[in-house]
Amino acid sequence: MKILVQSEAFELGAEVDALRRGRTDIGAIASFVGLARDMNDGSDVAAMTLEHYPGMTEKALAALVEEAQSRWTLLDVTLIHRVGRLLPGDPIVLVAVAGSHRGEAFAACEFIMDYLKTRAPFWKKEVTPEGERWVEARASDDVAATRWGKT
Amino acid sequence: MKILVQSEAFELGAEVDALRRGRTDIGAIASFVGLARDMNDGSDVAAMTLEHYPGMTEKALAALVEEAQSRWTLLDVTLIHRVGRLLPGDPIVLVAVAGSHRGEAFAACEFIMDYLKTRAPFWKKEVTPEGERWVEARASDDVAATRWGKT
Amino acid sequence: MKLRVLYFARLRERLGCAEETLDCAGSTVADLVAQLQARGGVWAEELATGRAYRVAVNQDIVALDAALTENAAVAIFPPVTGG
Amino acid sequence: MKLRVLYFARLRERLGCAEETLDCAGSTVADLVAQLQARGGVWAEELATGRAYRVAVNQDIVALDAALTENAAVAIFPPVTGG
Repeated sequence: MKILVQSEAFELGAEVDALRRGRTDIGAIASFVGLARDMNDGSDVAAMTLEHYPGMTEKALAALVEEAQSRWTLLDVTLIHRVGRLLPGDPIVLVAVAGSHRGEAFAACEFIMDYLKTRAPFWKKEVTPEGERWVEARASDDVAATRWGKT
Repeated sequence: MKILVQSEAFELGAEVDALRRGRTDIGAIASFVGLARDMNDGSDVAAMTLEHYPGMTEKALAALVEEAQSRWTLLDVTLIHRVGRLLPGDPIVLVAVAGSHRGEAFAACEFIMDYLKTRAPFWKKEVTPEGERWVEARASDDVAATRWGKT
Repeated sequence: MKLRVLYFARLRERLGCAEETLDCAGSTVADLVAQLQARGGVWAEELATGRAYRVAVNQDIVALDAALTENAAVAIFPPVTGG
Repeated sequence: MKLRVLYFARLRERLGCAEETLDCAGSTVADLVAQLQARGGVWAEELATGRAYRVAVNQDIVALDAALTENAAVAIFPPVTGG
């Protein structure tokens, strides 16, 4: 299990290679990369800043991954979330889940993203032509998180 | 859309970078890599050979991706499947789906894998201590494919 | 009608044939399968009713009642196991 | 009891405060929130009943009836928007 909060970029290929290096028991690696878009809620976005709560962030991310590991049989998980200033096209978050079979890897990867969206203390502030604005939480993210049931 | 059937290895990082290069409208990239395991159905697997039906394979993979594109709003898809001799730990298949939002990217990625498992003309033959054997189709793959409904 | 018939994977090995050209007296996939079963031996065994195999005509998977056309490429193979 | 209170993101900006140390007369998160609301102005507005904010005590998100402990770190912040 590898969990990082960092301002630096990450490399999906390098992270997934690290997960599988030297192993021959992994049958499936599901991964996800979330990226900063040039458009949100109808406005052009020139840049964004990701604020977080140092200390709690790492704890919340570890709890998400442990919850996933308790629900599915997983072989390894990598979760990296960036903070600080990001430009459109920049990767923000990476989740990679290695399992014996694809169903578990897919489910755990999506679960981690859904829970991260509602439980990990990150906040996005966007720079738009109308000025800076804090991104509002989406009701659709709450819905996505609730479909996994109670923890 | 990029669809390849090849004996050479692929690089997840390079493929995903190619999907997102020069774009700032992608918010989510869900990807999957299936790998050859050292164990299947209780036997050690020393190697496997993937046979396919040249011509039909490419056609079937394109149909899978088109079906995914008709079901979800996707920005781009890459699908690569290897054939020939593979060793435990070797990547077999790669699916990467770029979308505006994560829900569609995750769903389309898993859909493509589920349908590929039941519709694309590939056959695995394993080398085990008991000799060579053709892998049997799994009922669980049929179940996984049916949950997406009729096409 | 004249058909090109291809066999893959376990079926190719069991039947000892990767590809053949033959004349089919019937007009559907079921007619072709019946003609192949009539060869007896492994043909009758592997293509028996209830055995799991798939048929593609010109590279599309079809049902047994699908029509055949002159010079069609018909592929017969086990359920797929890629990915 | 003595508490360290942290504010994040939009709340930090609106309240003009990132962190403070204060004495809380009550024993629950709700007591602390009532004490902050009593400051009036943006405090009453932003922490009004029905406004969407979250509270973490010692880095775990808790409900309003959660107990406070001496020297706890209490964080108050908007719903999260990472990922």
